[in-house]
Amino acid sequence: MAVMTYAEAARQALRDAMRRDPRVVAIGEDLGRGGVFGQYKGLQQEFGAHRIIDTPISEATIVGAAVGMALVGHRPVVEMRIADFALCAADELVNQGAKARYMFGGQGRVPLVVRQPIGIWTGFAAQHSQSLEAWYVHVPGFVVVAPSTPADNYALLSAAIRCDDPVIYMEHKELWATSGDVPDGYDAALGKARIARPGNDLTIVTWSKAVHLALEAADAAARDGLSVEVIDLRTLWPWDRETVFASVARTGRLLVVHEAVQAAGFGAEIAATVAECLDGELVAPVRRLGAPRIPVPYAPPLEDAARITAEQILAAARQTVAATRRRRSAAE
Amino acid sequence: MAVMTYAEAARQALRDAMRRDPRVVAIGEDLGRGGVFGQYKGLQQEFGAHRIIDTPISEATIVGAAVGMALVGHRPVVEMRIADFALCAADELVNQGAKARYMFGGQGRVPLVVRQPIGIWTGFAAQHSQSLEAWYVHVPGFVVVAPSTPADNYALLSAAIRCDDPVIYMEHKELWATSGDVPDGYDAALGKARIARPGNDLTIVTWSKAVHLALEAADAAARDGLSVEVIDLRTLWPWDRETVFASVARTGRLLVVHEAVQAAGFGAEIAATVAECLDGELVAPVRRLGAPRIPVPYAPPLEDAARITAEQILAAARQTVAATRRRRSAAE
Amino acid sequence: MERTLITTSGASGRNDAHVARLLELYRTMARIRAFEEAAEAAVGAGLVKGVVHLSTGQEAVAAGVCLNLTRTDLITSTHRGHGHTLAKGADPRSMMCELFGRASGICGGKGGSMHIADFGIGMLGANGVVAAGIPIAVGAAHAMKLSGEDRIVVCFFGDGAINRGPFLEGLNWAKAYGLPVLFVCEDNQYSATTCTAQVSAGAGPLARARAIGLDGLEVDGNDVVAVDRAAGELIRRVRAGEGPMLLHARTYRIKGHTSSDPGAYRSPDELAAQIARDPLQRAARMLVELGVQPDAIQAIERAAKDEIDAAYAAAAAAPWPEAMHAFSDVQDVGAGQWR
Amino acid sequence: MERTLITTSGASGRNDAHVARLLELYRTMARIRAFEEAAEAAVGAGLVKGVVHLSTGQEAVAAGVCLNLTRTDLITSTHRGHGHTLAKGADPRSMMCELFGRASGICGGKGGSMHIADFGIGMLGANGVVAAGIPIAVGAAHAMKLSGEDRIVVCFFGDGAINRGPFLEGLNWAKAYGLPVLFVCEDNQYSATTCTAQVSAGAGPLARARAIGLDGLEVDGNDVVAVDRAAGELIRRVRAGEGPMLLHARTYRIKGHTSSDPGAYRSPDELAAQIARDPLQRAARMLVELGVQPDAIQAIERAAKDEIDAAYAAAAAAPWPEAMHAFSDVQDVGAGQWR
Ligand SMILES: Cc1ncc(C[n+]2csc(CCOP(=O)(O)OP(=O)(O)O)c2C)c(N)n1
Ligand SMILES: Cc1ncc(C[n+]2csc(CCOP(=O)(O)OP(=O)(O)O)c2C)c(N)n1
Ligand SMILES: [Mg+2]
Ligand SMILES: [Mg+2]
Repeated sequence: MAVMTYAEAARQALRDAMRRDPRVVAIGEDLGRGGVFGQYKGLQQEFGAHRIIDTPISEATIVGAAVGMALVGHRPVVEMRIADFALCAADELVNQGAKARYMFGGQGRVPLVVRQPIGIWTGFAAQHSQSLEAWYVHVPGFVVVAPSTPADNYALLSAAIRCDDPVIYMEHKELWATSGDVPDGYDAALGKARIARPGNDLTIVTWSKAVHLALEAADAAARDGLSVEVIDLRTLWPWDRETVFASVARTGRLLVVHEAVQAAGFGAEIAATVAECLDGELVAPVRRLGAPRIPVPYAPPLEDAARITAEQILAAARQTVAATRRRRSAAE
Repeated sequence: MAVMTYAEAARQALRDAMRRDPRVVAIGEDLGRGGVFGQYKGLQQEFGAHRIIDTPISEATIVGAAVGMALVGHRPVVEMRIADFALCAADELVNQGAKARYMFGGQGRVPLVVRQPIGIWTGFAAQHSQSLEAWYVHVPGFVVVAPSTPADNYALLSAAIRCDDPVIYMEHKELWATSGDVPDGYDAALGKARIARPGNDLTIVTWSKAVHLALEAADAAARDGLSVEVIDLRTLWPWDRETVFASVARTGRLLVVHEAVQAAGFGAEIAATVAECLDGELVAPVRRLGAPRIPVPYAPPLEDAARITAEQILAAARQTVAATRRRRSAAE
Repeated sequence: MERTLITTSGASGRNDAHVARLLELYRTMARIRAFEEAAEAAVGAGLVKGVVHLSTGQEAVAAGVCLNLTRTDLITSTHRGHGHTLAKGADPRSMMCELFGRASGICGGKGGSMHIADFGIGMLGANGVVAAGIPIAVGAAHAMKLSGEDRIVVCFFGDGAINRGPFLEGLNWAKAYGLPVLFVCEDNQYSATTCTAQVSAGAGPLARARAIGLDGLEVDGNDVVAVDRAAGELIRRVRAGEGPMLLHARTYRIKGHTSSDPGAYRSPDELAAQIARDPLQRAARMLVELGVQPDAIQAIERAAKDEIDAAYAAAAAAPWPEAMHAFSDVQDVGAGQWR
Repeated sequence: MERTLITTSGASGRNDAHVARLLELYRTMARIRAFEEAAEAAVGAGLVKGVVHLSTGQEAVAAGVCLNLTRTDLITSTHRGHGHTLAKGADPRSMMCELFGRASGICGGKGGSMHIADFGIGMLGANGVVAAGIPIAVGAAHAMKLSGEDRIVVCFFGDGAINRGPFLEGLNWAKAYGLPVLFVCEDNQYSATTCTAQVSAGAGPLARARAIGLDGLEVDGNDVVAVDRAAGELIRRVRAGEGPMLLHARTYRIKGHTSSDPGAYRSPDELAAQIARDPLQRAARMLVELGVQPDAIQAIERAAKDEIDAAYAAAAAAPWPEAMHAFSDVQDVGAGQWR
């Protein structure tokens, strides 16, 4: 293909899916005008208003109706506009979409993609900036995806639309305009991580926009002679233990980085799992870096306090490597 | 006071608070008839329908209206009936209740208690059995409480109603009928854990109904000469690091147990924090035991697969103690 | 607002088709009644562990509406869904097995009473969340319209559900897109232990629907012939592409909210008056007036009872699901990763 | 349904009180207009980093409603809330500082345009979630009723909000408990880039309100005298304990949905026709007809502009908040435990 933006890649993925499969429809507010971030531009012109469906401001019914469509064989792609608004549809997502197949003993499937743009986007404040991926990982039934590059946004959105499970698909608002190569035939499977940068001394596991910050930090670390491996997890559930474990077994050190609030964030799951399963391979304690537990404030100097930065990642990486593990024996 | 059930203790706490403070009101469905679990029995008779408010089935507005009441100085106690139904009010809880004070620069306070009965209750299946405490811990602004005994239900509900922050208050459906002593003057502060059973070889951190299972497991372990300390966390945010850290520093071993789905459950937060901060004190890897990532099924033999049991806790405790820590040196 | 409460005028026409139809309606009601009584007994006997919401007394709504549907039409239901499911054509044995939590249950024992579904006969699920079936029904109807199928959707919900947001959103959505869905508000006057009128403002579901541009009818929901007629009329219009409609059926639940609720918040007088309106007795009287022999009516009841007794016995004897089935049908991607 | 669209009949009475009131309304509108233009300029100049929703063209609704409120009455607002906030009595300088994200902002820079609140004058918050102010307003009104205060609540929301669940739930709640709240649907015909009529079924907000038992009025929302009169009438009734009411004000937003939206989905003809209905120009014409000198009108405009220019200058010069303030006012229990 070509160099394209994250938004264009997503648009292309949806377009290709809609051309391939007439059961794919997109549902959300203002899609006909291209969507808030241009990620639907031109699609209503191509597919018509019956397949690129402009809706009332009715998040609960956008999701609930999509569950109904999915149960009878359609493949809806739902746009939540901003992840925070998906809270208006939490029952429909969690109690209906995620559980329908199971409760009904496998009689129905819910091949639904719920796009929830996450993340801080300068000046959008507390009700438009949340990253709630950990919530959806905690809910049985969901696949949870958070791509960081145009190529992955193309490949993973394509895979999500093909997937017969409900997928929570979280694009990052500050990535829409980033661009990158989307190679012809590029593919990415749900559940597979990507080694964004190989390294030997420390494994950083991260996803979404934080991948780019981690890469920046890794570059800076390299200048100090510190070799950092950056794993872009891409799919948060199921997460790619194999890739993460293999990396940590090699580097002996793990730092998990995410933009979401650290407390009860998904980083805790990875850190706890690695601490439990790979204890013998670790040469330093596992470590996490996520946002402080504050709502996202508006003013730039305040907002900065809610962001994680490449500098913080670098500092955490250095501290992880510096940490020597004091050993206490069982007999002590 | 006296021996009373978990439901009676809660009712007494609310009654005492309402007698003390005319700004306290309770809002929810069917409260006038005593509530689904009898936890409001007799209160409408004492305080009238204007203070024990029977509502339409409008969860979003039950919570949203309570936020409005709180912002102008009332102290609403909201009943969600079953934690799963609170998903119908997720926007009102998370985007409004938890953030209002912050977004408005401290102009308003939201002294709101949201009661969300959690947990598996035989035969109630996927839409009436969730334990979503991890979600609320992840949201800045909330205090999160999950009492395990009548005494704590009395003391902590009292404290929650006195608290000026929004409190997510999670009672367990299978505890309502349990009884215990509520000593006169018994007090419990938000944010303070309780050592439910002292021990030396292993620390179990747990809360809500799982406390009782852990105590059962600890008793069984004691018969094998294994001394298990059981910490009832009680408040999940802010959680009592001091008590947990002191215990783990002594025992060298941590097992976190909860009924909620293990993946991205709150146990991950505790395990990850301990692994990160107390690595040098640990003689065994941190360990978690939570439910498998499946919706709660209906039939008893299936439902059992979604429960954690005293046997599983005992097995996990034994394995934790048996685990020797293989040490890899940084130089390896 | 013009008055649209439809009632039958009694034994107006003696034609055979009418009798045959009423017999069919009666048979369905008798099967539902027998099912509910058996379910109640099973709870009492400790054979059903979960919560069960009985539709005893509300049979005419399910029967009268569903007789107007084809097998491929779709319905969504509520926590009080046994009647709708049976009337739509589900097998009572699979349903009873589900209540008993057995492997042969229609959902393999995973759902129980509140989550019974039977996709084979277009029953897209009971629901444990009040009003949650509304958007699902609307979405299914949206899909029917998109794919040009002539199947329609019937969406059942209670009087309490009209105070939840999805009622507004779903009706608006259905009307905005002109979808083939009939909303049926099964108004039994109560939302759990609360008299709905105390917390429900305005003139009711039909007025609310009209404000959103939907047409509809109000009907005596204990008069099965009236329900059949009103539903038939609305379903004909929905099928003809006139868009969504709403049927407000006034009925009453004779039992408590759940199988463990004695319903003591209703006065004995109120209950007695309502029992006198029992839809089965009324239909039986009509049948007699139409010349049907009491024997024939009793035979229907006996057949229904026999069928349900057999379902009960089969359920009681049926094997439990294997624990491992708790781990199937969660999701395909990541299956096996339980922790 | 009877026709309730109220319009002023032009220069009907020349009395001084009327002129004085219209001058007051005009002053409020002029201040809102000046504020919105300054906010727009500030976005253009890169001084405001967040999203800003301008109410340019909708000033008559805010002015006409709020002039009927006392300082202790309460309001809730929306993402498009500058006008309501100013009309209720907030200080434009603190508001502008908030838009600029400065420490002296009314929320200390934590909220921005979408979360402006001023509890001191009864403004309980703008809201970034459509319709989310409705339950909050209803709850505040419930509290007023419980404590026997005579303060009332006005709840502003857009035409798009009537398709979200809280609209139904909130109106039903307010009516069921007889609460002192006036719902004001500020209908500018658009929900972001979507023409609301395309996705909104039925006869509109007033019909929906009536179906829930609320009374109300529909008004030309660009005619400030008509808004004042209609709101005054409804507020009088709400204050008298007649329960909740709804005012449907038809207006138009002259600018795009956000400060970065050119609004190109509206035809130039449509826009021109609407600009001709500009509420300030119409009010100015009325004032002239009532004998007010053009000079006096211009003086009001100049004073408004001066006041807002000063607010702008002050905001541009104001210090940023210290980063540590990001950590205050989260919660008391657990304060300091950030990770
Ligand atoms: C969102 C939600 N809130 C509360 C409940 C608890 N609940 C179950 S049934 C019921 C009453 C429903 O009343 P109605 O809709 O009239 O149906 P009915 O039970 O009378 O058939 C309630 C409150 C629920 N299941 N879902
Ligand atoms: C629940 C929710 N969904 C979507 C949005 C995004 N959004 C912000 S304003 C708006 C349009 C609102 O239209 P209307 O209510 O008519 O108010 P107006 O903007 O016209 O003043 C939308 C869709 C939101 N803020 N909240
Ligand atoms: Mg009912
Ligand atoms: Mg609008």
